[in-house]
Amino acid sequence: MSERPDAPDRDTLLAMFEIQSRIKLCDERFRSLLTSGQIQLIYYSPRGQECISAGWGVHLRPDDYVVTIYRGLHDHLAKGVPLRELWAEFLGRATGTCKGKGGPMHITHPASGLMVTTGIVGSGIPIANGFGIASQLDGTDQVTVVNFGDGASNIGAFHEGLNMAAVWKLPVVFVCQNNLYGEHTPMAMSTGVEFISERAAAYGMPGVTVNGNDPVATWTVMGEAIARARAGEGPTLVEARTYRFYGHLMGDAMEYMDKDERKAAMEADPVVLYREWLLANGHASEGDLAEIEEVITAAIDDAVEFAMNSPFPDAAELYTDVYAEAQQ
Amino acid sequence: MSERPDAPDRDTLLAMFEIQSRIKLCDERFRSLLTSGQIQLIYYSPRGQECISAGWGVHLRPDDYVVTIYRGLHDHLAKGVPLRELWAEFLGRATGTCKGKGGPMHITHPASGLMVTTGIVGSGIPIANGFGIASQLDGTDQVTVVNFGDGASNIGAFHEGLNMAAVWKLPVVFVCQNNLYGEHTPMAMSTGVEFISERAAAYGMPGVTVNGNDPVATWTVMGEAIARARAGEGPTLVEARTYRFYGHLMGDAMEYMDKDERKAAMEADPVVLYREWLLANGHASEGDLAEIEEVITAAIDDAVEFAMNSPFPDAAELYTDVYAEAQQ
Amino acid sequence: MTDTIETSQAVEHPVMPFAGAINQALDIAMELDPKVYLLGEDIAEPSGGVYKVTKGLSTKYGTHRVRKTAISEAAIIGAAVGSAIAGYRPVAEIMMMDFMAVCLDQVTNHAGKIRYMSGGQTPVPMVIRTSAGAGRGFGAQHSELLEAWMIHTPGIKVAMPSTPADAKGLLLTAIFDDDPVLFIEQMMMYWDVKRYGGPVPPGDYRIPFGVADVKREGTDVTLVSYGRQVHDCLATATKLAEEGISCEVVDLRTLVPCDEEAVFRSVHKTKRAVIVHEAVQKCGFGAELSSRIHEELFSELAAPVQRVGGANTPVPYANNLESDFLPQVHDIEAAIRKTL
Amino acid sequence: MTDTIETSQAVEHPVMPFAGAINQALDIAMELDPKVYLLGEDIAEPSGGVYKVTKGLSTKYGTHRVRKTAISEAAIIGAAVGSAIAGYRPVAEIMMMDFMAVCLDQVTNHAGKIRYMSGGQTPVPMVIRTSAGAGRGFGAQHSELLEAWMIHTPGIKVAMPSTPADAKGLLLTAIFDDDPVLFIEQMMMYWDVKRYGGPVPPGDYRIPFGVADVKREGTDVTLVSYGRQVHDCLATATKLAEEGISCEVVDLRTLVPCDEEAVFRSVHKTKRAVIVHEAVQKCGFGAELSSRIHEELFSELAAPVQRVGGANTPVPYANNLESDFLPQVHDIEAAIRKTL
Ligand SMILES: Cc1ncc(C[n+]2csc(CCOP(=O)(O)OP(=O)(O)O)c2C)c(N)n1
Ligand SMILES: Cc1ncc(C[n+]2csc(CCOP(=O)(O)OP(=O)(O)O)c2C)c(N)n1
Ligand SMILES: [Mg+2]
Ligand SMILES: [Mg+2]
Repeated sequence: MSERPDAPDRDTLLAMFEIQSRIKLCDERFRSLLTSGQIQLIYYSPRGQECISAGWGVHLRPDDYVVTIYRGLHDHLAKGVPLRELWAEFLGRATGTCKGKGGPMHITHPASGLMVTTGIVGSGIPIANGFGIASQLDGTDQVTVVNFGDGASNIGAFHEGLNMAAVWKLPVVFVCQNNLYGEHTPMAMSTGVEFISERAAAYGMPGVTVNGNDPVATWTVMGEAIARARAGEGPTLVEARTYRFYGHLMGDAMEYMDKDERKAAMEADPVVLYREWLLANGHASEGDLAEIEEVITAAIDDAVEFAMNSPFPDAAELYTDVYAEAQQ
Repeated sequence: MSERPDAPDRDTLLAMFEIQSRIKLCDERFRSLLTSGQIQLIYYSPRGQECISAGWGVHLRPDDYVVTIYRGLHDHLAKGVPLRELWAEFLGRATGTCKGKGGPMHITHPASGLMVTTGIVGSGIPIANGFGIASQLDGTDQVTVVNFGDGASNIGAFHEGLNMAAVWKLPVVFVCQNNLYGEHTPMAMSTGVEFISERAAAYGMPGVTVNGNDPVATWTVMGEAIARARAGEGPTLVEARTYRFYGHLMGDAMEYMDKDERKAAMEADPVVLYREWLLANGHASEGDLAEIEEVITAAIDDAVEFAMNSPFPDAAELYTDVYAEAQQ
Repeated sequence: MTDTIETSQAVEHPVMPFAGAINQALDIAMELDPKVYLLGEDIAEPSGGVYKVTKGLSTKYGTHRVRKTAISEAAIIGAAVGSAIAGYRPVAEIMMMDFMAVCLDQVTNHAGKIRYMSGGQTPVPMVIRTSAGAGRGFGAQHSELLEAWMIHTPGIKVAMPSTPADAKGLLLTAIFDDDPVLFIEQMMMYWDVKRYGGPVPPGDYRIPFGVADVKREGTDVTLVSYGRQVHDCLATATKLAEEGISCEVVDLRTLVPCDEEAVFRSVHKTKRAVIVHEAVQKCGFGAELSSRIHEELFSELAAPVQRVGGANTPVPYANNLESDFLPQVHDIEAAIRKTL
Repeated sequence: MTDTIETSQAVEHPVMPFAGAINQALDIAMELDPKVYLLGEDIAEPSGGVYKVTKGLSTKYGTHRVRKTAISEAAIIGAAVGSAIAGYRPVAEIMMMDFMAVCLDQVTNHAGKIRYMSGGQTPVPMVIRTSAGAGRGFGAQHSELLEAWMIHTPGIKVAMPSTPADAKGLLLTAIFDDDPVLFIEQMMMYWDVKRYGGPVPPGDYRIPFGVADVKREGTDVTLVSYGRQVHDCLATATKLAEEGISCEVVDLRTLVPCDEEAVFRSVHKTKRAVIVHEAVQKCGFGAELSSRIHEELFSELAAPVQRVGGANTPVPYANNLESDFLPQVHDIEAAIRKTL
């Protein structure tokens, strides 16, 4: 709980807190509405992984690109996808980011740089390279951050994507959010290495493992990787170690997870600890933080109401957006 | 040209020479018949890579499994695929290993343990694991050797296959025949590492690079990897460095290859150098080696005649072997 | 109803969920033959698969025979191919059918072609079990039916059962068949005993491939279907029976081989046919079947064969759109009326 | 012949090989728009692609715009998808169509669905060029035509030209189209000027998608085809003309969108149709088209629509078997006679 010489300035610290809290509070609202049966959807909770997205979130510019996965709520929020459209999309409404046609697994919001959310494990990685190629050809210093899990590091797309990025020195940061499980399988049962970051060497790429529950350390590592990419020095593989508090998806019995391990992880809730640390070290007063939380809560209230009161998509929408023109 | 303390016994040395010569002479015959227009087929010459297959060939038992690729003639011969059926298959005859239905890219001869030849880069690797699983479940000490190129190390199947083998400690030896090119692309332009063997660490697997043109060193490294697999200690990635004398396939203009590099490689023809070394160090007399070569030449004469005089497959064969039963 | 089904009901076999029948078939196959083993993501205990279809099996047979893998579909199918050639009968699970796209090379270029390319020397007796289908709000990448890809790929057999009994009987046949079989399980049916449960004969119960099952007899129009949509056809038949329209429902059960004779027999009687499947209609299996019926029975048909399939769109997320994407009773009804 | 072709022949454009026309289209597109770039295996100089189709382009436009990749098809298509969303118009090359199976996830689940899943926000304007086809002794894994997979996947357009002029005109349209386009080039046609060469209009010549071309007019039977098999249809038509049988040859040119109206128009006139394609007949595009013709023109047809496609087998290696696998003039002739 002591002060950190490596910590960023107060604004950044509070910006990270804001993102983390937004994720945490949004997640809590989703889970409570799901539990009470007020909404129904397939829900992959990102609870426990907030620090990671906040860690890259505060470094990115609006014109930087982010690619993520089905467990992507934290990444969506960290990149600034607006709450109303996000909630409406989760509930399949016409006012959602994707008019209700994509759903939670496919949130897309180019205006905030959230470019692709994919449901196919690992497949976002090669796509992220495409954004990197575009920035490289455009001669801009935009950066692409692509998020994926530990499990994704075992699929072919990971390998092909990292190799291509390394050979072409693409401005892409590969963020492996290692929550120690891929669905019901502990990482050690499926993966030949102990640290995913060790795999970077197979592509001549720098690889680093960071405690993804330590906001300051994560912020530092993400900052370095993003700066490298922005400077045209090529990609980095960042492995951020963390934990999924609520298993793979809502309703998961979690019988395959170690009870004590989970209990310990939840007791070391990184958002709660970070809040305490901010207070303990005088970066913010209880009032400051409570206000941030209140603003978020109000915004969530508003977003939920907006989404709930939004119409379902018009039946004709089934057939639009398949091709540029009307049906072929 | 001096004696090698690490060399195997004379029988093994001569067995390796026999395999190398068989490959070299077979290849020369193919190329001469192709050049003279007496036969026509897509031909991927393995010339230059003989030592590698000979290196594992002498260690394997008939009941060990081998998987290889379109550039596979050297591997087929090292595993003992008989010349007549091999030639007949290359010429698409009913008497071929596969009744003329597979062709050179798909030589299969279970009787000698040559299980799969694939034309899809990298795809033999996961299949090899299947043989390893079978041996593991059977409780035998059979070993599977799977061969592929440097280019194949960039495709997803390589990654997934090596990870699975490492996690399950499968009795598989992954032999990357690194001839420095994948089709028209030099390895350095496509691959993030300098040595393919460095990739083994990404799976917690031992990886070793050997000069694949040095028969003794290759024999040693293959022996260690095969022994490890046979002892149930798991897989190894062996990178054997070599060179393709005749480019990607017959007719290749090779304008993308460095002329001097190729000239130097051909001047250091590993089969020729090995022959000289055997003589210089008294492992065999000129007569011994000439006799081996003569026997092979006679066998090739016989195989070519057999193949040329064999009938094309019966028209009805188009429809057989699609399913276990007659057409569905 | 066919004899098989009647017989099984006559002795009142216990009603099981669809998933339970599959679990039972796997259990029996593993018991019968030590060469049968399973591999796939999350299939071992304690969870027994994300849909619990393989529950209990790793405890009973050990994790060497119920092998939990990394998320590496190409490695899974490749391993199945190699071990099948080596004499095993692997049953690989691809968690959802859309993921076939990441490993299709192993399925089509290898499992499907190796027997042929080897001149018959190396058969590939393996099963790929995969769950599939829309209706669960999973969106465009977790809802597809892609049997048409595999039907267009010679060398692969395809089964797609509609009832727990058929699932068990066909899966046991699939496992002991000497060719690669794609076995498609529509997820909506797994645990919904009320709508999709049914009696399942005990023991080593097998249903031969290539034998369609007339799930309802009728005289006015033939509904040809497979998988979950057979239930929609039956519902439509019940509805139209009130108006005096008599529908025969032919459940193909396996698509490769396909019991075309049974279809022709029925259409010969009714002179009218409607083909119903969940997959996108365009270039789906319905197209092949419709062509075959026209080719063989052109002069007998009272009306052109009609097709009812998924919309020509990716599967949308929003509930209302997803329903509209799927073929529904009212769509089948409309198609039938076109033939009358 | 259509106006387009007649016009182009009237002014006597230089005869080019099929591959040359594609090279020209790529060159023009890259010249016109800096957002067009190419990626694929071996496509850069000095070799300019294993079939020399991209010869000269990396020298002219630089290796940042003609990007030679590793053997990583999923990475190639994924990179194309991402950069297309970011505003580029990538043209990715998959060396042979059979290799689509290793990257199909990026093609179908991503390129094909992203526009839809994003509610129209992120179009994916990219082209996948791929060479395909049997007849070259390449065996089962290097000879397939798989257009049916993609036609069954909503969201992807499919073009398959039969002449150099069409290849050029359709490829330029494909590159500037706002959807992913699969562009299929039958390798047999690349450099065989004698059989497949033809005049090619200069400059920025474009042919709209969804407009079939009547390559020969006739009155007795309609042959519907695309790609190289159009030439077999024309040869058959010439042969049967000697007997006084008049065949109309409709070249679809694009399969998604498909100019069904043109087909219906022709069949309305001839009352008979034969569909010819190289892909395996079972569940091929011919099945869809045959169903569509029956559905729309049932009462007008004098005979059921016939299909001529590849055998229901993997592509065999032996020369004689490979010929038998392919649809040939005598197969087309036999199918035509069935309709007469
Ligand atoms: C190619 C593919 N295979 C399987 C799945 C099913 N699946 C969805 S999430 C998941 C686990 C992924 O684990 P990880 O990458 O660690 O991410 P996490 O869910 O832990 O965030 C699996 C197997 C899928 N979506 N895509
Ligand atoms: C998946 C796939 N992509 C592309 C090809 C085309 N291709 C055939 S061989 C080859 C080069 C392979 O290089 P390498 O692995 O080094 O083997 P080598 O030919 O040098 O022995 C390529 C790209 C293929 N057969 N399969
Ligand atoms: Mg995980
Ligand atoms: Mg090579």
